[in-house]
Amino acid sequence: MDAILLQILNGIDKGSAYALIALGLTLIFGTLGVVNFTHGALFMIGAFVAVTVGKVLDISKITIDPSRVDFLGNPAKIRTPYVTEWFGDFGLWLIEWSVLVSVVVAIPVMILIGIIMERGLIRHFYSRPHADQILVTFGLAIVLQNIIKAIFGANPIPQSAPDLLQGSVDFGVWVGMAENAVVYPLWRLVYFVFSMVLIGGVFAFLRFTTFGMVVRAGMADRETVGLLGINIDRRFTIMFGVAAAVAGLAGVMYTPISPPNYPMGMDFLVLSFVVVVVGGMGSLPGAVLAGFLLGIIESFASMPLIKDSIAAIGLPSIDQIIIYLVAVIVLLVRPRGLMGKAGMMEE
Amino acid sequence: MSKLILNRRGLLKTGAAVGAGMAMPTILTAASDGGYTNAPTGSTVTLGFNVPQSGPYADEGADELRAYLLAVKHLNGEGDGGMMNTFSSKELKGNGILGRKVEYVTGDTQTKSDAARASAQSMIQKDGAVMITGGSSSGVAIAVQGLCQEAGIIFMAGLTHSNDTTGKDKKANGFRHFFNGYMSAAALAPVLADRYGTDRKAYHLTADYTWGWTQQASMAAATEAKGWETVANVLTPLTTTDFSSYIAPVINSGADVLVLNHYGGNMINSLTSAVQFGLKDKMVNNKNFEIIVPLYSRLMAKGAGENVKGIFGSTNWHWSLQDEGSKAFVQSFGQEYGFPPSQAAHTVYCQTLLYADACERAGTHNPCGVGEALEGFKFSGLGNGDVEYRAEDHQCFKDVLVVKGKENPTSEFDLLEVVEVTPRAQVEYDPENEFFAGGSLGTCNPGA
Amino acid sequence: MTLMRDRTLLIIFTLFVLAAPLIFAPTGAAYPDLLQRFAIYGIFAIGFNILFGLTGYLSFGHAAFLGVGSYSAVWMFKLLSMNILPALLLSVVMAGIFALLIGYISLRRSGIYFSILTLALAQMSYVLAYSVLTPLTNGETGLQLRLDDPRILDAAGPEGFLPSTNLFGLEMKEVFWNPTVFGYDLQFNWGYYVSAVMLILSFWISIRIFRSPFGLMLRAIKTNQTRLNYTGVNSRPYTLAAFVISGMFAGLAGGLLASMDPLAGAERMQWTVGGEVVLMVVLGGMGTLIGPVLGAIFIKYFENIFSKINEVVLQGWFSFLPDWLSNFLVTIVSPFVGRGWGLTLGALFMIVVIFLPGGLVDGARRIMRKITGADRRAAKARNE
Amino acid sequence: MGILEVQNVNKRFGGLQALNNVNLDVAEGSVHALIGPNGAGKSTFLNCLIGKLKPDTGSVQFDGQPVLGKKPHEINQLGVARVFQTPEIFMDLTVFENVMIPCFAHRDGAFKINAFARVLRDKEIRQKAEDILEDMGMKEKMAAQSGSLSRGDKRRLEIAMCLVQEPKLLLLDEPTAGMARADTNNTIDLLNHIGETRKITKVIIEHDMHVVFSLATTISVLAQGAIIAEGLPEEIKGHPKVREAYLGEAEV
Repeated sequence: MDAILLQILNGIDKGSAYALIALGLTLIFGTLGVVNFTHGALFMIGAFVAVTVGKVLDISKITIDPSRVDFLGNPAKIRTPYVTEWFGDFGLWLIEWSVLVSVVVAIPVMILIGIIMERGLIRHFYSRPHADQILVTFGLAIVLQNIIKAIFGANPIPQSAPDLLQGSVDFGVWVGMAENAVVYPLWRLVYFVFSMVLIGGVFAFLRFTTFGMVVRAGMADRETVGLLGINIDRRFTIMFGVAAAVAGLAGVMYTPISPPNYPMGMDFLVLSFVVVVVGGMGSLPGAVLAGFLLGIIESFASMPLIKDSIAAIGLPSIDQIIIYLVAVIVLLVRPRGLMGKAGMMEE
Repeated sequence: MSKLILNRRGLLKTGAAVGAGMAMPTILTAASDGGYTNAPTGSTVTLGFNVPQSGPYADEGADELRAYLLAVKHLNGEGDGGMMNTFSSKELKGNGILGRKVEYVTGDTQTKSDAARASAQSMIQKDGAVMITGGSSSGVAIAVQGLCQEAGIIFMAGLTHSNDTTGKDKKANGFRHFFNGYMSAAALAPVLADRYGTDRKAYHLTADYTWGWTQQASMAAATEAKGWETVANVLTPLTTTDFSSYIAPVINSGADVLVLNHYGGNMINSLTSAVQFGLKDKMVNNKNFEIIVPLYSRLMAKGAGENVKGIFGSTNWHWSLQDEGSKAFVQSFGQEYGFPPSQAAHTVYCQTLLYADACERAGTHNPCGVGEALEGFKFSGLGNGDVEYRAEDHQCFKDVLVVKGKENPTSEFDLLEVVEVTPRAQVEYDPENEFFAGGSLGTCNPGA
Repeated sequence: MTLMRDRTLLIIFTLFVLAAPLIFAPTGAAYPDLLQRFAIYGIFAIGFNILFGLTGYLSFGHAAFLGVGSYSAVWMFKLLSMNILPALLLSVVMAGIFALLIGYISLRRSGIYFSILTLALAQMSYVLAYSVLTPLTNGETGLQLRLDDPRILDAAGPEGFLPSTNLFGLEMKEVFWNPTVFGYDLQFNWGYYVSAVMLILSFWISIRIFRSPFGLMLRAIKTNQTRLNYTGVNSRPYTLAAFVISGMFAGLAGGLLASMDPLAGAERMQWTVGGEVVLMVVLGGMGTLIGPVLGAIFIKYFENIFSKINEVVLQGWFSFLPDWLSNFLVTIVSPFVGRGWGLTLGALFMIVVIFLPGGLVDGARRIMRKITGADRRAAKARNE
Repeated sequence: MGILEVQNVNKRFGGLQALNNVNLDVAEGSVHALIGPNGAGKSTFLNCLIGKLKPDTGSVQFDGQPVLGKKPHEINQLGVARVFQTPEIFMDLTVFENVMIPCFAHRDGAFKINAFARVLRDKEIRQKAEDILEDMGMKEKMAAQSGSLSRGDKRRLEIAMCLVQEPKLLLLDEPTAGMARADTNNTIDLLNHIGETRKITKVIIEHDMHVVFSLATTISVLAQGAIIAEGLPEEIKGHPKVREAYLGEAEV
């Protein structure tokens, strides 16, 4: 029982990341009709916004301490971050909570990156075939990756969560189970809550604001909305910014879970396309649902018990391929995905 | 473009490289000391440094490249000479190799066998390299080693830890200075038994590919010999980035030790997950739960950040060693680049020097002569105490370091501390040991 | 007229391919391994173009067939003979069967869904080849020859040496002629010429397919599948046939790769390799005859030559300049070459997709038109 | 017995009864027009005929064979060609190629791998394609890319593509929709011209009464998913039910 609960927690946690990325991907596909292969790279850039913020906060004044020596036998250099020098305890607090600082920084940065991308590149591809969109965004992803690699190197760069949110909590006790039965990392719970808030925010934004309503109308029928004299293009630009921000924030918050390095976006890209397809291309609730579902399926598939019993009937280790297998089955059996519009791609 | 280069050939010589778009005739076979592939005829000799420059191990590759450049400097008599001064063999005079100035070419393995072989081929066929060295993963090392055997070139392996490199995939033209999975396990097991007791239940998470399997098998065998019990071995896909679903079942499995047979990004992510799940502070069977990472590198430790603190593992070499050779190397490397070298840097620097020395002793670059000079060669002064290149499988035998993540690092490089230096005798094994049997060196191939 | 033009193109192409060791000498690419790769990836791209260029179906999974081809070939070398002919045959057949299987599943969908299906299936093959299928593929290390392989058709060679791949005694790695021309040391190598003949053959097949009713149907699928169906044509077997044909080309390329260098690694099946062939075809010009080969040469040149330009080489280039300027230039240029080759490649690729949707061939055509003024003449002809 | 027989076809979309017990009998050689107000179910009906939609109940027989559940290409191979509302042609290909494709489909069937034959060496196909273009007055445009044609020429090309297959039945879905008067008249002339030289049964779905009364030999009127009247053009003109449901005050 506890093992199952643990895997469900793991599943929704993985699912949070999948859902967030797939949500942005679907927003872009739904509103702009663009298949965006750069989306994984946006997730990665979000993570590196956190790295950058960490590094900026760590810019230090260097003083020489003659009493100690470094590895070469020279007098040791002592580094004092300027923020602590200037702001004292508040500076320390900033460094400690740099992930949250990064969240604040990432929102405008990612929106800006998204808008620049849309204005500078994507908009010239609306009328071109999907294949061209895939190719140009794929090229952009390669370029972005290489830029990050040139700046930050290839090694993963660890980011720690604030002390207060590190370590694990006894989740089992909260739900009335025995002590120490289900111990779960606190930050992962934070990640889940954060993603729920973000997803909720996006849905509320689309449902309750005029802006959102216009965009939803635009998703349904772009031409008509255009005929009504509403400048749908500008709204779509902003939507691209929002999608980039969602991906970026997912990346920022992911850094304490997995130290970021430049290829991380590609790993998530393939996965998130699978999620979008399973959920139903163009369906926002579908993307979220499929994200969580696939997260949970993947978690269960990696349980030793399940791995062993599947291996016992002669099939290869299922956890390696489960996600792809699900995608293939869904595409063949129910091509419009879990919640896709009827008739979509069902030929 | 090429016209310009041809005009500048004189200048290029000092630059010590042959590069792209260039139209320099290649010497395939030749004259005096001939009869082997790419025998050098002029006043220079070209070495090929084939390291990952893209992909996840690019930083490791960059560090290797730094060490290679340093070695070339020292061989050509520039700089402070580094470990040439402490090396027990005194053949190297700082006048290049066999009086020929050392030049080099670089290439990108991309950590893919295909790309690595393509890059090595271009060094052999285009640039006339007489030795290839480098690499940062076993798949690549074995692939390039096979290629060099076919082409008649010496291969001095870089970072490769799989038993197979000098086990079932060993080759007459290939030599490995780095240690291997078996040696890691043999070095670690006694220390672990000593610290954690002999009554332990170990849970293994293993990267699902050749290196992971050999590492796991070696660890399981070595720890079981000390009385440990292996309760589970779960294979994790190479592409996993979130290990939470593999870590969670460990918690209530009854195991009190977790062994992470992972390397690189896998290891960083699995260790991060394990620590987040609170395994480090857990009590099981009235014992402190422990995590072990059989193969450590400083770059990995850096990637895993705080999480490595107190975690045991093994490493080939560490810059904090206090023997003369290590000190000289750290000094020399640190002066040049401003930070201490990694174990990858150390191993490739040694490999370059060892190759050069073997050429001097053999009086030729002929792979067969060089191979003969390296086989059974005993030396010291390159760190790791007294070392021997075993003739039977071309594996270097030397002391192995057991390290653990440092609790209170004093600098960003000070991440590991050496707990124990396991003497060579304890990690030696029979070449036909179950983990290594099945291969054959074959005959040395001079090519041409 | 088209037939005449095709014949001229084939003749020029053949001459170009046969003279490649001479033609590429000034570019630094004229060594056997890279020339072989040009030819082999050229074949891969030509095949992929038959699917992608003609039908517009964008597959990210063709690396899987390349891998299957390589594995089949190496198994033939291990079990049967070092003669490359049976190996190549098995490569093509196995890749064809595999393509039939994957194609049958993924062609049930079109557009982006098709792309994602191929991506998922290829990634599955890669993951399995890397780990679970290790007995067949030798996993991480890659399948390679061993001294104790049976090779039942071959006589035993010298003790302790691996035999070389050959075509009835012509060794693939042998340089059979090594003249010096214009100061360049030329290497004429059997392996390259075997690949070259295959490339020319593939090019000829591709011309025939382009000009055939079958090719016409494939192009019709790309431009308007609905109309084609209402014209009484069942488009699915056509796309499947194109898929299998392109898969067989990929298998041939994989088999040739293994013939030139008998090792087959799982990375060959990764979707990024499948992405690379897409880059080749798009860079060169999708749907054109010669484009894919140009794209393959372009990318392989980048990967093998650009990636080797390190700082020292750059310093050599700029050493005629004053120190400060040379250092400045080295600093500016070095992020884009050597270890930064991927950045330059990605950027170039984007530029081509944005400004030259027809690829390099399109670019060359535009330039030709500018020069000859054919543009104006054509416009005039239209108006008349 | 007509060449096309539709019996009791029903189709429902959710709560909407799109087709309600539709019966239709098209006589061989006739030009049968299907008219009706917007949303009457004309397109749904047509889609059922050509295999795009599957009706809930009912049967459709063409030339004695059931066609329901058959795929579009199978129905075409039976001898049914279709002209779309907006011309569906192969925009990236030349006019000549556009016409050759249906020639091949007609001769070689739904699928044939003839990867080593040469299109341009196939005299029979070339001849046929050239003839039809000649007939349609498009011969001088045969090298042009069909996407660059005028709208009228695109329609002309599409009809040529259908005719070259020598179909038994030609379905025309609002062939003059969105056309200027002059183009419409050209199309009418064209269709009449076809009628003179070839004996092809036609089913026309049309809005424009001018077109209908210029071409049709029989007219069926569809309203709210059901056939409400059928007869000769003169009969339909005066039919009270039709006036009420559809023609309204429109001048006829």
